[in-house]
Amino acid sequence: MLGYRSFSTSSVSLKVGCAMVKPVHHRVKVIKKLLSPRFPELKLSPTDPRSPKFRPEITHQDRVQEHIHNTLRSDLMLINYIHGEKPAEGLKRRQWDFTSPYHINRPARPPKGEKVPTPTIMPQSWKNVPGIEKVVVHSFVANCTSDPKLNIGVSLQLQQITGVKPQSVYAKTNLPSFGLRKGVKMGAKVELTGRDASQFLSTLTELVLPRITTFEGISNRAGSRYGTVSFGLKPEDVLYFPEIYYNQDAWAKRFGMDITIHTTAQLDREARQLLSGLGLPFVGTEREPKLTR
Amino acid sequence: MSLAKGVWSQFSRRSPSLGVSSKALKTALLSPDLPNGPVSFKKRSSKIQYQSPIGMEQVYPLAYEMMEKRSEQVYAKIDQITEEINSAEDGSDLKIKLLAKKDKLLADAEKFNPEVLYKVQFATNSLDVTQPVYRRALKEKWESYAKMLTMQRLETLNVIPDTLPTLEPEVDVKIRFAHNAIETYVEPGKILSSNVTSKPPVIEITEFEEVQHELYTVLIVNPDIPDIENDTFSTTLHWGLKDIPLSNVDNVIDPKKLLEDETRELISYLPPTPEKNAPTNRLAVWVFRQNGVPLEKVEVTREFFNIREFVEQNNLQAVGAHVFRSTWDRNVNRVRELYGLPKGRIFHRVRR
Amino acid sequence: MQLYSIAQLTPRVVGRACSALLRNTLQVNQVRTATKKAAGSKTHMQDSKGRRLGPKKQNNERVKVGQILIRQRGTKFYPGENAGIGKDHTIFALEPGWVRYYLDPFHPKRKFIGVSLDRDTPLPTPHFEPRRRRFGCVELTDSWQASREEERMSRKEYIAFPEILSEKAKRDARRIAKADFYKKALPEFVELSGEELDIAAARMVSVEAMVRGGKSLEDARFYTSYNYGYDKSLEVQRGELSAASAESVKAQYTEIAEKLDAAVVLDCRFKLCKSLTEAETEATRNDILAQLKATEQTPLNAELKAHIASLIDNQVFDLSSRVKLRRRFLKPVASEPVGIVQDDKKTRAVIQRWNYKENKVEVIQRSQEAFGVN
Amino acid sequence: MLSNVRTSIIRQVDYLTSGTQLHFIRTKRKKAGSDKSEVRKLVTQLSVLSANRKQPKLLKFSNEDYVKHQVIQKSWNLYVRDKKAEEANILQKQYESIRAANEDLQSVSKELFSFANTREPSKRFPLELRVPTEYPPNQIWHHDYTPKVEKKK
Repeated sequence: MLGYRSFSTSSVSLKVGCAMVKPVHHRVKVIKKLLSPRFPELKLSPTDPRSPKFRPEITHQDRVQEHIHNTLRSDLMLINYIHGEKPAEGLKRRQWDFTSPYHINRPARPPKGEKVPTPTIMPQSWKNVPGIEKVVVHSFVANCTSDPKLNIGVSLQLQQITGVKPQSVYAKTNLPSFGLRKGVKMGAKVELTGRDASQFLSTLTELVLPRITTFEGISNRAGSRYGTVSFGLKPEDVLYFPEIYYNQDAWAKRFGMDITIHTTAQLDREARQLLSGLGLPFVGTEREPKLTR
Repeated sequence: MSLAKGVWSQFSRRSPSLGVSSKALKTALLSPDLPNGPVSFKKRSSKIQYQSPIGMEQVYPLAYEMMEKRSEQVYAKIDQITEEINSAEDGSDLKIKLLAKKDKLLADAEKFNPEVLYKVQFATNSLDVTQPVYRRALKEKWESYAKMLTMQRLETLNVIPDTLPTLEPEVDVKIRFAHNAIETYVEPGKILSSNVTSKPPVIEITEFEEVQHELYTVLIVNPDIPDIENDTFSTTLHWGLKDIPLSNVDNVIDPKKLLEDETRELISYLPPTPEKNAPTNRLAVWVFRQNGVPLEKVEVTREFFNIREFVEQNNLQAVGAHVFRSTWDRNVNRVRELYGLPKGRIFHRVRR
Repeated sequence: MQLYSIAQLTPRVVGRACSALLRNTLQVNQVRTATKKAAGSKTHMQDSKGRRLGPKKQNNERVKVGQILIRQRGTKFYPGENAGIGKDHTIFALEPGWVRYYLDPFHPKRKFIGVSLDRDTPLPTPHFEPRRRRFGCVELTDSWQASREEERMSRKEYIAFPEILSEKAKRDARRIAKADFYKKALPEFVELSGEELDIAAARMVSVEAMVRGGKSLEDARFYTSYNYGYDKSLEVQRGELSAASAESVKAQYTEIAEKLDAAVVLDCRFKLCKSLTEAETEATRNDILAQLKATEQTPLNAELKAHIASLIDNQVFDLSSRVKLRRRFLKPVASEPVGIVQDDKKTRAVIQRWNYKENKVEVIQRSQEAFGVN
Repeated sequence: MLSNVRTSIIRQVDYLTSGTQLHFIRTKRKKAGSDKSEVRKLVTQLSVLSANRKQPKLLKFSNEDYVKHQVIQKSWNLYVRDKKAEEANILQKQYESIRAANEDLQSVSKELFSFANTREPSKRFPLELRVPTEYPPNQIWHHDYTPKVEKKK
């Protein structure tokens, strides 16, 4: 406990020795915030336009989402429908059998041959048709170790392209040979959801990717196995974003970015199918995951 | 141009209290824009300067139409339920369930009627409590403040284990001392001057469900009367009322109501007269619902009153409570004289 | 020379600056601050004396107020019922009684030390039972001591007391003056004998105070009667009055009250007025409205303004209708068609006003009559 | 001794990098205000990033408009909910019908059934499928469009 400084001697004697929550005798939940007369505007719900947290969100039509819902979803369900398919059980953590009293509170063992459990893949039905969850755009700049000012440029570039305020990313590991220390700012990222994500995806498919001469398609092998697809853009490719392209003088220094598209698909195969419907091309051979049904 | 064309414009089967009475306000709420500026603004200049949010004029008629249509559907459902209620047996479980469902639907049907919304938020003084939608609004308001405040005070002042073990509040209890020239509602837990409390209070009991002729018992008990023999405290009954008939509209227990029938007073009012240097007295106001059973041949003692035993014997259901406090002041002696009470004891300033 | 200025920066900043310099493989001027590490010291063989910790009272032991139950580092035990905790986590008794070491189901991981007021009662007290409390105060039996204690005031009260007394005196004087006023004024409206007049005046004082406090006139009348009746029944309770005479006094009061209420009312500005029937009210109202409308076309002057104001301040109008009438008949500027701009420069008056629609200042020229100035 | 100019630049850079690193390089002494362009640029960039300036004004509603807003908001929520339910309903119906069709097929022809239920590897939507855009091209429809036919090797 921190001692606090004061001139009064009584404050020392008033210092409490312990904190105790007294059990109450009723079942009414008392929200102290609502009883206090202070900050009346903070008691309002964020959906209330009088609240400072209110943001008018639905301002435009979301063409990408509409396309997914009107055109893609029913096709996706019908393409992936296999009659009489059974759920493919994922690997789960192994529980102890409690033959010994020491098993109580012992953490469960990881699945056999794996470190982390894998999800159970359910057969396609009308309830689990994939959709876009979010898009993460991430720029890691290695030169930030020597020139920390670059962080500002990276953030600004992401903000200009996506229209969303970026967060900084920090070095996770300590690599003294590269001059990298843990906790140093190394770039920025943005998480796009809803209309921002749709806007970004349509810019990407309509304006940026078609103009990259070297781009053949997203690798069919890129992905997290469970419905997340990612690919990268080089600094010279970033030029084709209209926000950069029409103001090239201001963007002497450009930064590459990694784009990760999170979908609600259960497998990468389904995620790629969904994204192909949005105009993203894929190349290479696709690996089929081994599932035991 | 008025938007109301469906149910919300018809007052033949709906209560007129579901609409606003002011013509200007009605025009403002039922037009796509504000033809004469906002009615709620007083100054002419602010009326002229004000601009509605962009696009509201186009969207609002659509929204209104949609909500009105939904309300129509709910009213159709209500008609169906009313028929079922008519065919159901009186007092059966089914009928009670259906009546509750009907109340809920009636509130749902009107909740997003702009006229009702306006009244609920900006004209709270004159809500018609016979309408389920207004009762629900009052309940939400009570739950968001007064209920929590009362329960917090009952708990922190230890009223709950000291008088009755617990409370599941269902009604809003408000008190005021109306015999004074200036009166306000007493905030739970407030310390009042003994002058203010020298005559009985007026108690308002707000039920949020539909209540026709329910009977109520009210007890004001003080668990802080010194019991010197046992070196502890005893409970005194300051006021007892029984068989008070109340409804949603007629919900005040005041002298007018008590003078109607003198037998309703179980025991006459005794004002709090704390003694000097004794701890502050808490006066807990307990409200019980009798569930339609009148109390007969009830005898109470003022001193050493056991409220738990009384409640158990008479099968009372505690539905609400309030608390105010009283401490010794220069007016106590006068109040004691007024009631012919002996002079209060004076205790040593230091507690041993 | 250059080193000096760097040394003025804080050591932390210098350290960071130096590490940055090292990485950039530029020429670095190393900064050395004036520090000298002190000689090493012996770190073993350190032990303090025993702090005499531990329980000082056992279970079921008798304790007095303030006695220490346990000395501890941290809260190995928590203070239970009738026990307090100090800043060094010492637990002590707050009431005399018997020490109990116990567990509380609401805090399953904590151990408690409490003081039970009885030899046999266990702790903790069941959750929904009333708390067991000791009164502990001693009555002052000596009358001199008791009266001294009763008169004793807190510093705050002592300072405020003269002001309270003077305020009370003023308030009483005001009440008496009010009663005197009513004693003089009431005979104009209602015939009352001397004793009846006193009662009526007292009633009017109370009614006026209540109406000013925010009650309606009906409520104020009711509660005034109620207070009177209540006081009388208290007199009966005290034995100062017999029940029968109390009834007769009450009946007499009711009679006076009815007579009074039928004769007088207080208007919205708390002015004493004659009570009118509905027909009379309606007639007066129509009459005044007709008079007011007659003045509408005439240009205002000071005399007419006073006349209109006196017409409006009538008991038949409530506060809001008075405001409305004032707005209508006592306009500071007459409505536009009256008193259009005149060429005669002597009688012309010019005002500037803000046009909210066009966001600019308008200059308006009107005859002086339009402003009620003559 | 360091000039005032240089220390001021140090402080600014330190502030810009929010204290993570300080760049302190000894260079030739320059005249005051000569090389501030980069710092100025950084300050501009930071000001663009700051949320403070982009905070929109609080909307001010009159009571009537506030009520109208509530009605609009509620009706919009209901509209979205209905739309979702409708879409789910359509999907469910499609699912039910494909299931029933497969049941039939299974009883009619095992071969066709197994053919219908083998998963096509790397099944994709055609690249010609476009998302409808806000600003469609001048030529909306390619009337002479013929899909590419892969040549057999």
